[in-house]
Amino acid sequence: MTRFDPKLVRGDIPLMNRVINGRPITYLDSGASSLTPRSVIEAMDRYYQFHHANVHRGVYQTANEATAIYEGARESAAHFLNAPGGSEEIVFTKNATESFNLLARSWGAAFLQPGDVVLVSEMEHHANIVPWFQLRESHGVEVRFIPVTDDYRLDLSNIEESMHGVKLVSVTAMSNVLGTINPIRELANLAHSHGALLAVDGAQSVAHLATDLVALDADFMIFSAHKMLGPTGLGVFWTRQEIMAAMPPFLGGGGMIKDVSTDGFTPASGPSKFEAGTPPIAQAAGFAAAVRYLEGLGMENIAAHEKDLTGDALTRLALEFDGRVRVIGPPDTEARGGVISLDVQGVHPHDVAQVLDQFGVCVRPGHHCAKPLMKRFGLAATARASFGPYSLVSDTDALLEALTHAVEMFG
Amino acid sequence: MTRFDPKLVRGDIPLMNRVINGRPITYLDSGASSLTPRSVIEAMDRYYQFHHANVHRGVYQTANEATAIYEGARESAAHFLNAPGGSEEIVFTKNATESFNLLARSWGAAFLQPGDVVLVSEMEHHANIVPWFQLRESHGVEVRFIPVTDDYRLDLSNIEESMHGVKLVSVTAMSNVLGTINPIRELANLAHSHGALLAVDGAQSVAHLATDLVALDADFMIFSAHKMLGPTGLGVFWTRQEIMAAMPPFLGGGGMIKDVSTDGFTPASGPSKFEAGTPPIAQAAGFAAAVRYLEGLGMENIAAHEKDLTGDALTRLALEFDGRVRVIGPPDTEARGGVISLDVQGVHPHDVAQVLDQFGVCVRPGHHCAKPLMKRFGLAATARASFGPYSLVSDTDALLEALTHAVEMFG
Amino acid sequence: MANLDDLYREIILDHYRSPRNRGELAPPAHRTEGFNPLCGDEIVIYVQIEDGVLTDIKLTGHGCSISQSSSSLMSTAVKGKPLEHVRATIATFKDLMMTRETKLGEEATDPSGEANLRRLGELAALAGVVKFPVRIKCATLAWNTLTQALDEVDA
Amino acid sequence: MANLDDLYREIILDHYRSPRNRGELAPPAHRTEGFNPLCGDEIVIYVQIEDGVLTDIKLTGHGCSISQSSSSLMSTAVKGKPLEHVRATIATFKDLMMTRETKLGEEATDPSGEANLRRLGELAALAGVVKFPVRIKCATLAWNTLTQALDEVDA
Ligand SMILES: Cc1ncc(COP(=O)(O)O)c(C=O)c1O
Ligand SMILES: Cc1ncc(COP(=O)(O)O)c(C=O)c1O
Repeated sequence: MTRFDPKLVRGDIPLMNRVINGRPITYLDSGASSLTPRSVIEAMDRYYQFHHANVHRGVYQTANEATAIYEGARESAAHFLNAPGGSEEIVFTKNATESFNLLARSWGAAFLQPGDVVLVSEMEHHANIVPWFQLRESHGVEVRFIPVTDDYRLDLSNIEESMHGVKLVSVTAMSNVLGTINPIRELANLAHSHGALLAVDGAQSVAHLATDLVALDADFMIFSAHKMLGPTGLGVFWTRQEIMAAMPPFLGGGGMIKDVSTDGFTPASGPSKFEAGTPPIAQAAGFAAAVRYLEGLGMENIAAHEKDLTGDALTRLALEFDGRVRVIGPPDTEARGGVISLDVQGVHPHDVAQVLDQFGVCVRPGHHCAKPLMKRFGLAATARASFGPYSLVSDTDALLEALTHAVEMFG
Repeated sequence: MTRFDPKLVRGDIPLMNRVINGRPITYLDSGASSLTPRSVIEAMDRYYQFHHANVHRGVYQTANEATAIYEGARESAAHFLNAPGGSEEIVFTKNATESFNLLARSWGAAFLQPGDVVLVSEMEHHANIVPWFQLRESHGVEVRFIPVTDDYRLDLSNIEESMHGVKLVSVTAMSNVLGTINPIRELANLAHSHGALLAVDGAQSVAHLATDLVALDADFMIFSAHKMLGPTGLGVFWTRQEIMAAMPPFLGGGGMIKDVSTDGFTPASGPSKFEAGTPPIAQAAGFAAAVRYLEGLGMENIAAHEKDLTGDALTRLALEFDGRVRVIGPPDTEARGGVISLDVQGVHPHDVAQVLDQFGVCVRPGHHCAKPLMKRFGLAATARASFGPYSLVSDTDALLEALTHAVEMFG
Repeated sequence: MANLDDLYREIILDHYRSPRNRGELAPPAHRTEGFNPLCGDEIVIYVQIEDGVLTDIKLTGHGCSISQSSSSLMSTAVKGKPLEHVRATIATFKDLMMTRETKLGEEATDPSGEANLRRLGELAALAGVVKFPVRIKCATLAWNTLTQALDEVDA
Repeated sequence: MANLDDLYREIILDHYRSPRNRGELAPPAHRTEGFNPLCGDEIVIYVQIEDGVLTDIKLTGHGCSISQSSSSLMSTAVKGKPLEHVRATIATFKDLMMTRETKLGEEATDPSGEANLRRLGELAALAGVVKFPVRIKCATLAWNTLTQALDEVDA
């Protein structure tokens, strides 16, 4: 597939027309939330303008259309991920975080015994940590951490020893702080060889790398629409049909039942079992449009484009600041994505971001919901720049120019 | 306030331009989901086009704007409900159903002991039943039902005796099947006089009656944006600040923590504690616009308008079908809203809805997620018509005409 | 555009108004329940099987005209038939419904569909259901339940 | 439009680069921790109180230039002062920050604000923070923590 023209992609993003403090916006916060193409916005508008109705139980035409849109989004997700069992393996939640809670409270609570170990890593987002701590409290599981090496990789040197008692390995495909890409297939083999399952946090990877669930051999995959050019308010939870069938329901209410009386209830089967209440229908329409958009660009092309940008940015950051700007993450593009965390000597990340804002450059300061990782590297925060398919080398130019000012100001 | 012109309201709803089977759409399914005014769609578009960013931790301009939009929606909600403690009492969830699960799993699990009673009614939606059955399973609470009288009201004749052991009364403000409006203030007094709290399911009431939490003296209020002219993907959970402060977190992840280490976590305070992960930001923008729209019409005006429509429809249904069409719900407009469930003799609700669809009339057949109520009245389903502020007498005309065909067809 | 007359053929309304083989069978007849959680349709099928033949079938339950007439039509189609024949009829009918269950809203044009229609006789009256995708579940409820009943007896 | 120079006044950068009263105090000095969960700023305040006077104050922790300079400026403003005076300064400062904390993005024009500015002396350098609403929490962290410290000593 031929590479796309990122300038054309940029043209599809209405927000790119924003002018901030007299300059065109330089959006470098796709790791927190990606910008939304016109086609995604329009897909949601069309739903509200022509097809809005509640799903599943209607007989009239717009209700059927709404149901087709919603179920069609499930098919889009299954295709996008190459889900081995198709759309029946896709559950829509409100965000990746809810998906992790679903994993912990349904599968975890049902299948983990006191003392069983959930193995996460030190570079996980809180969404893949806190639900396990909560399960530890309620069910007595143990939460164990794979350490991170000084060069920002999972430390798998003692991994065999760490597998004792592990029933689930739950690891991010790409770190939202370091940019590190983790060896998912290898972790799947490891988990399976110890009779454990593998859950993957795809929040940072699905919009930046091709995802093939068959090739990855994972057992759970979790991500959010808003980080992949889609809308806020929709998350995805994928698991194999046979695992899903065995999972007890999570949230209770309408749509997830087979029967209810004043005595009790019996749950529905399939993804419905986990989709209590009116689902994010418009958001599913937007999500499907985002998938179409990404597939239109080609995930391999996006990955290649962002790799180029990342390589260029890493080189220039290393060259231009006499060591005053340190990258917290792998220094080259080997197994890393376009998330670049910066530690600017003598300038707090909040101040970095504040100065950058004055130049229309949007980066995110903070712990990025990865406090254990921050503590691992003795940092309170970083200033993080992250790319998307609409990013250009000119964004890096603007970043470097603004960074120069920040460094000077606090000189 | 002078009454609004419902024709102008209709003009604000793009979906009203739909033509179904050669006829303009007759949308009578607002009880399932309301139609969306242009201003609500535009508010979300504006967010995606100009202000999209993740909230709370940003420093740059669009992140601040997004945060202001999101937090502003909380203020809109507080104003709309006359929340005694302001916006700090508003939690955004994904739908009313999640809000009920939050109530059961956070407040319920923390404050109810085995044997404590949750008193719901036979006319509740599954969203206000199943979470309590789940809590019965996990925590041994008792779920007790207030019966419904033959004339479709809560049977409060023996209510004092039923209060034994009750710690929470959880009742709908308006039945989504019967249209019955329940005496919330009276139930609040009852609950409080027995040391219990009162939760209100406002899903069917908030878009159709004025809500004043101070006057109602309720302790929890729950509803969904998509039934009040707002978007899918956003629910509201309200409780008093002191109750909220005492509630433990529910879903775990980013945004709901104060600190996380590899050893454990401490939760945040305020509504954030219950908003793990990226919240429904665009949906909050749409919700706030919906509140503005409803407040612009005036809730009293909407209530009066729908009362007129309901009275007219009930009268004509009683007159025109020689008893072959029975209304399952109060026969006049005394303490009832514009939800009209029909039982057509000899015609299954599915077939009713199918025939009506041929005339562009959208009604919902089914159990309406209220199976205990269906069983109470020996019905498997009803065909439900429900009004919104954009409904007109001509909608009732179309309904009656189509119903005549249905009755004849199955004659 | 799908037309109401495609769905509500006269023969369907007739089976809905006067369902055939309504009632129960005493043990040792086998009893199986079917259930459509979305619309609340329920069916109970009683089957009597002797020497590989479905000697008797009775039905109770409630549902819409499509689910009721489909079960009534099914009962007349399978009663007294050898089990292979019953299974073959089920397969043919489900095939008819499935063909377009996957292509929502498309018109029925494939040739195997035409052959099926001929094989199905009176049951072909239900062919119009496929133009109303949400009603397919109504039409197939009885058939899925019968399959389940046969499997249970087999097991 | 808010300007960076409003925020990063020279005096703020000075206090950030060379924070005053940095360090710890041994017991019986009172120790209190403050925490900004959103950005990870942390502060530890040690206060020594004798006969109703804040005789000594020391600070450790980390954070952005605003939170660090605010705490440093605060320490110089309250050190050696009677507790009433300390409380009054806290109130005046928080007032300055609060005035517009509720009206995001508006310009500072109210007259009580002007009076406050005069009363605050060097601290007035922090007035520009209100034009950057998200940074207000940085500026007030030290002050909230000091209030908590005084309350704890009082209790
Ligand atoms: C009375 C009532 N409660 C709760 C709900 C659940 O709302 P949601 O599906 O938006 O969670 C509904 C809507 O279906 C309802 O009518
Ligand atoms: C790696 C990772 N996991 C999980 C999440 C949580 O996603 P959400 O906030 O959409 O639930 C994020 C985003 O913040 C993330 O970067």
